[in-house]
Amino acid sequence: MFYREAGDYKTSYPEDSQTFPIKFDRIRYYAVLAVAFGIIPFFINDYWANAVFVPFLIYAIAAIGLNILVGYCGQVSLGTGGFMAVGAYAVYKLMTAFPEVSILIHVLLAGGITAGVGVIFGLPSLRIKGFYLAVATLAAQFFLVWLFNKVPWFYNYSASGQISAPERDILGVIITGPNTTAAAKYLFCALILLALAWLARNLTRGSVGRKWMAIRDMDIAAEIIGVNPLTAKLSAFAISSFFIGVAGALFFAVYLGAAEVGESFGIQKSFLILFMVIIGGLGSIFGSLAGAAFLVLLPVFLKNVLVGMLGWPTDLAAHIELLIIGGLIIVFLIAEPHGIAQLWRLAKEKLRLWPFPH
Amino acid sequence: MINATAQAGLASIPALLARNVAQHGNKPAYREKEFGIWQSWTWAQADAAIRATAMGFMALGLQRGDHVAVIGRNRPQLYWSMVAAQMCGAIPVPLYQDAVAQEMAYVLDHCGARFVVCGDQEQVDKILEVESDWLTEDQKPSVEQIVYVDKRGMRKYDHSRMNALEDVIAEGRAAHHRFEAELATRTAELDYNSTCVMLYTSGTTGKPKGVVLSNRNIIETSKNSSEFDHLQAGEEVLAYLPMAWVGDFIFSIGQAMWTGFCVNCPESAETMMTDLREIGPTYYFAPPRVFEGQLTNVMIRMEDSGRFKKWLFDKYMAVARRVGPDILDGNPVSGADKFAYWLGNVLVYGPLKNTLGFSRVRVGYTAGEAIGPEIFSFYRSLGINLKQLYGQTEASVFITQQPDGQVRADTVGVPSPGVEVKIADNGEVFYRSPGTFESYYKNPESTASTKDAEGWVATGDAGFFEEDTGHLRIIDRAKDVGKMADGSLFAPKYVENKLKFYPAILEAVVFGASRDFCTAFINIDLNAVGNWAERNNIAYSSYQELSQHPRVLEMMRGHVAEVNESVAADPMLAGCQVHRFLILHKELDADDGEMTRTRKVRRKVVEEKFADLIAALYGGKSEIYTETEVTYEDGRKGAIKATLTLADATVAPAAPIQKVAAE
Amino acid sequence: MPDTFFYATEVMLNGLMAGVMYSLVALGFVLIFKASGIFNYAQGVLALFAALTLVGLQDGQIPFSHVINAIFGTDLHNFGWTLPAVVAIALTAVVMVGMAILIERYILKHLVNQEPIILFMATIGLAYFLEGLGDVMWGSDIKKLDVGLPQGISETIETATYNWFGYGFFIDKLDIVAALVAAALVIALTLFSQYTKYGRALRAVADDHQAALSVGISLRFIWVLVWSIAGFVALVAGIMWGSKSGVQFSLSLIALKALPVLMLGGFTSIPGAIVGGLIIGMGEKLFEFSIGPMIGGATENWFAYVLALLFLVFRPQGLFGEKIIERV
Amino acid sequence: MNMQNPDGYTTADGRQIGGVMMEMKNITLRFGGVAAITDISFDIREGEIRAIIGPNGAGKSSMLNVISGFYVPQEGEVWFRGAKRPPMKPYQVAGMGIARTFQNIALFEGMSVLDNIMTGRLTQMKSGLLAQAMWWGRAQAEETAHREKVEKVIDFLEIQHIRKTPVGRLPYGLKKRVELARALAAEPKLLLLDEPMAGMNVEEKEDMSRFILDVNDEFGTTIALIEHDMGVVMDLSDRVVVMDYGKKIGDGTPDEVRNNQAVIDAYLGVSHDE
Repeated sequence: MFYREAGDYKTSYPEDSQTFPIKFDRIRYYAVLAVAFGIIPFFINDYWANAVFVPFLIYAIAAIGLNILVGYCGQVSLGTGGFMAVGAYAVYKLMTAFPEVSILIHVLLAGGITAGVGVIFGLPSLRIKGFYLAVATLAAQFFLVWLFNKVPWFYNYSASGQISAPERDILGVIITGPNTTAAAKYLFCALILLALAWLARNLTRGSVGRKWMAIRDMDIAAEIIGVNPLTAKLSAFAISSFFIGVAGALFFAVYLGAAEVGESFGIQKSFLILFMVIIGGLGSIFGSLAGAAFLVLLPVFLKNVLVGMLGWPTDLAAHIELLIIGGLIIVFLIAEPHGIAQLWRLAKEKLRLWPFPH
Repeated sequence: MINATAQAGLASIPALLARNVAQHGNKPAYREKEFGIWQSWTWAQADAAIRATAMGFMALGLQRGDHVAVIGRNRPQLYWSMVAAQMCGAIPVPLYQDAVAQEMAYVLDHCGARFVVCGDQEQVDKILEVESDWLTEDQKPSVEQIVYVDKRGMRKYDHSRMNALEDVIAEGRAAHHRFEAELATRTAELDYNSTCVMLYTSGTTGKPKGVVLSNRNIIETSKNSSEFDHLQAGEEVLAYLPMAWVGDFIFSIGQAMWTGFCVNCPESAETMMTDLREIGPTYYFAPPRVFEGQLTNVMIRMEDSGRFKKWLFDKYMAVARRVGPDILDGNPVSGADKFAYWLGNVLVYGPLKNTLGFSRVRVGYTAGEAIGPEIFSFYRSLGINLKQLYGQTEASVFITQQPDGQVRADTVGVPSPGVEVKIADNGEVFYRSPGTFESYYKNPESTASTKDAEGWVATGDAGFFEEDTGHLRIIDRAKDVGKMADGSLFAPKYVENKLKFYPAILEAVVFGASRDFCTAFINIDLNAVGNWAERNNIAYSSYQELSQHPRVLEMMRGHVAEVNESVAADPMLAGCQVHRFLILHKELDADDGEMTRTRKVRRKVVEEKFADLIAALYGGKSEIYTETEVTYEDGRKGAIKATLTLADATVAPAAPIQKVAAE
Repeated sequence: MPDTFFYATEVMLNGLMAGVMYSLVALGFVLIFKASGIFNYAQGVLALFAALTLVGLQDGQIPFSHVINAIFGTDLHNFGWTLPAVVAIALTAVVMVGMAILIERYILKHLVNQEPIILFMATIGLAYFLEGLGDVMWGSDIKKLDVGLPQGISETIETATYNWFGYGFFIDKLDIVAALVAAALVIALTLFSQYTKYGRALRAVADDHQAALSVGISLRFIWVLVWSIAGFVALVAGIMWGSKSGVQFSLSLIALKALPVLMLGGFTSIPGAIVGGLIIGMGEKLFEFSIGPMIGGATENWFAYVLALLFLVFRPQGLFGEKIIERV
Repeated sequence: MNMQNPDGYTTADGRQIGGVMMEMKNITLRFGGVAAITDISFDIREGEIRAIIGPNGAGKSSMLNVISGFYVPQEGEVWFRGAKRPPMKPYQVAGMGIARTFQNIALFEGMSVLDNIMTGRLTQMKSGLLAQAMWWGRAQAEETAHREKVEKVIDFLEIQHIRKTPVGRLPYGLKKRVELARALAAEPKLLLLDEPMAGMNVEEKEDMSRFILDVNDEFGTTIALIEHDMGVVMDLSDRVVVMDYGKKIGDGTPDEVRNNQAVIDAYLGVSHDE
């Protein structure tokens, strides 16, 4: 309906294979960026930052990471929480060990370290497939959580066993610690998300992405046409873990400020992010964002309705929330197993064909 | 003016090419959808390719005055070969790629082409087939060199006198030291009088004729028509019509070279529609059937869409039909309508034009045959500036065309700039213009018979100019137009068509050749009139009874009166008003030989068979009894008897000019 | 030194007991996975839900009382009666069957021929849902579950062993009962799936849906059947764990315990589930006992997984799983 | 023609067939106890179209899998261009320039036709992870270069109109063609076709045969194919190996094979499925 594609022709392959081949989509994309970086930062306050935007941005990063592994490479992982923990503790150790180095560097390094860990736990994927692998990744989840719990070195022997982020800044703008402004948190995470999303897009559109998808769709055929499963799978684990690690680092350093591994990075986290990926849409970067948004906003919305409007006791509200989220997930899987991304695709098709049905 | 252009050094297509390279060398000149994207060439690149091709041709021995046949679907390389041929002083002869072998044989033999440039293997095979046929009649093949563009499947062919275009180009590049000077001289020799192209008219009657068009013809026409529609560089056209058709030559070479706009070639015939949509041309030509096809396509697809969408579509198409054309012509419309139309544009017209690929069309033309008014107005109402023109190969297309803002379904517009048009006494349209062809190749007789000493060319069509608008209207083929007793024009088809426009009238036959006034037979349309009868609870037991029912007669009298009025508006035809008419008691039928199987009235047969009725009509009777022989479906013959009422019709006062003519 | 030996043996025995419980839960998984290829993450929550329902019925709680109170400001809690354990258990069993039917009708039916991952996610959603439902129905406070199973250390064994070895084994009566019940259940199920018509049908489905249908048993029925059985197994597990450590959220985590068992035993093998359970139960206890102290303890959390993981790397199809021959 | 000539021979239609490209020496392959292939030897020459035929379960596909390195034979040697091929992973074999299609289509359902065919180029794509992540000039240039190659293949197999369609939506015949395109995109030295015409209707078969011949003709690609349809095989191939029960029962030109008694028996005898 809004699409005007006549005269929107491609004279080169880069043009033809660009991320948003249709002019209208391109424009909309830039509009979103303009709003995200030109408007929101000036109006954002602590409530919106902490309740909605920052968690959304961070989960989005994690979701993209997991989507690379599950959605693009077809390797199901339930260890996301554990890998986020790696990122969190890595950045904590780095921050405390090298205070003078920029937090940005630390966050990226944390991602790198997580990537390494990811590769190690990814090794079994060369031998085992499907659910066996999924369950195997739980080993990572439990082992890592246990590790950070039991080995005091990781939390610098603090009495509480907690880790808490010291104050760090970039170019004088405070990014971590209690005195961080909402805008700073938001912008820092938003920029990293933008960069990583762009990275992910580039990887998935090129030969690496095709190797992953080939493995996902038919691993045997993939190997026979020349895809080395070892490098393909491990690269997927590495990249995915890098994203998740960065997300973990931000989750702890920027969002929580202080964390206890058990409750912040438990198995529930793994499931939450897996949900984001599935509901958002496997094998779609936009889907990852959509899924993250959906599962971040839903509880906020429910809380506001049940507690805020109906004034029910919070524990009851929490249970009902559980009930509703569980129900919604089922409904969603039944209605559209390919997630929001697919719904979006269909809607777009309709609009492009408007007023014709097909 | 003409000289001015000529002196500006723009006396040939190669000259225009050189100018384009100088003026907008880096703007796109040609695009072709191939390998999934629009391969593009700037003017500079195109020029380089063309020069190389030209030198390649010379290396193959192309001489001044040679004819170079070009066969294939629209491809940049083929357009370039034509220009390259011109550079070498040779004459390009584009042929219809779907022409059957013997047609091609005739043309190749007639122009004696020494070079043939083929699109692909299929065309090459056709040429070889043609030759083998000749050889059986032990004739020496005139074709000495075959050049093909698409290499696919050509590896196994005997290449002793065959080359791939890219090899020819390569050779030309390699040999440029040898040929550059020669090429320069040959190109410099080209002037306004040298032949630009030779086009064969797909002869509906007899053998095709080779129409020789000079640089003057092409360039002047292109210049004038481009100015007429303000075409400039930056226009996009889709070249998809046969290269052998004069229109494509004017649009894709003449106007493209003159204005420097970009020519886009589709990937193949099948993908034409998608390619059209991708390119979104700003200047577009299509014969009526294409528009008709697209319209039906739209309607069919709308059929399957949901109730809401259909409702939306119908609602806003109604709005469009009401105010669209006015808005397009810049006539004043109420604010409310403007808003409604704007809304419709967002919801319906915009998307529709987009899917059709017409979003960017600034000027669109249709010609060839008459386009149905409703089809025409559909596109107009969407806001597509679709216009009509009237032309022919001998005129380098343009004779008349419709200026923006004065577009109607039933006229073909005013004389194109630089074109003089006159109507002969018998109503035949004559024209004279810088575009008028030089001659028919090797055919002085028909040249003479078509083009007189002062350069007036007979179109073979009868028509007249509307008094108020000065627009030309084509009535009929001239040979079908006769004279009345007072010598004024008698155009039965014209009137009959007007009558048949009414749903109640199935057929009409008008008489009046060398008589004082016109009379008419009318066949009612049983379905239409039947329904009407039921709605007005008129009882009837047979076709005959219904046809003679007084109220039916009344209705017909009304229709005839209306037609007379509109006919009277055209002074030249005012004489053709129907003074008396009757409603036939039987349907004109092919089984009775009154019609052809293709449902065209056999005037002669009808005249003889119903002589008594005609006599009665002119005899001023008010009633007549008649018996007519009919053939039933089972082949038995029988006679139907009837008493027919002869009615007088109100005749409108003829327009004043008529009197002047009468004095 | 003998003491440590005996101690170790004791630990091992306890491990075995726990192992039996694991197998019990694992069994639920295997049944469903075999019959419908669904990896039912909700198994643990089923147990929790069963236990909650059982307690609720026993103490005559009013379902949804919280919600009702929250909405109408009433203060309802109990009907004021208590049901005998047997009745309560029977009723709960009925509830679980009803649950199975609902799950089949409103979830599985709509997810036929979806990729396994989707079905898996669905069961996670189901887990959330049931957990929420259980809490909303019965409240989330920790409840004590007592169906009259013996509690505490078994003196008989202690004294007996003491008299024999001069070392009294501490073994929980409940564990013994649990072990016995579990063992009984395992045997029953094995027999069921081996020797009854439905049991065979059930296995047939696992191998080939068409075949099962041709035998003249509707897939949907099979699904209801297995989910009911799974529900029943969950109920038993719920009772055991409930009476051991109270009915609370953590109960649902026994599912996570059962997963490594599955990896070890193979998702499709009933004996595998049993042996796997025993190995893991024993292994983690021993590991905790021997290595645990040196590395900070609480190794049960992950030992099972790492063990299973390492094991899988060398035998991808698990202990009893069929070998996968790859074709092109 | 003299097929024994080590330097190759000339076919009836005047194609030059070169020396031996690939030689299978005494290949034996067992699954557990069952022997799928027993002591089979034959060679494939440069530029020829070599067919492997036989009743169901004769071990044809297994043989193809041995060639493409998916199965490792217990006994025997594979020689490629004069060198003994060491045990290799399938992807390494692909790297040597051996591409194949599959009996029951093995396309990547989740990807578009274009992407599927692009996967055929993976062995040639070299740009690193980082370069791609940044989509730096190099990665993009490489992508474009390979896209050009792929588009040539798309044009060659006449599948322009489905370029961007997800393969999942394609009819069977087109899928087969896309799979061939994927194999061709790799510009293989040796192309293995596993029943390229299985389940096709007559004119689909004709198209496919035309494409196979064109491939061999235009690119001089050596082709080894398995096919059930005897007629097709006899028309297409220069030489034919006949297998039955995992043993070689015939080898030679179509005519020689046609008149080979063992072959006739094998085909008249009921085809034994496994």
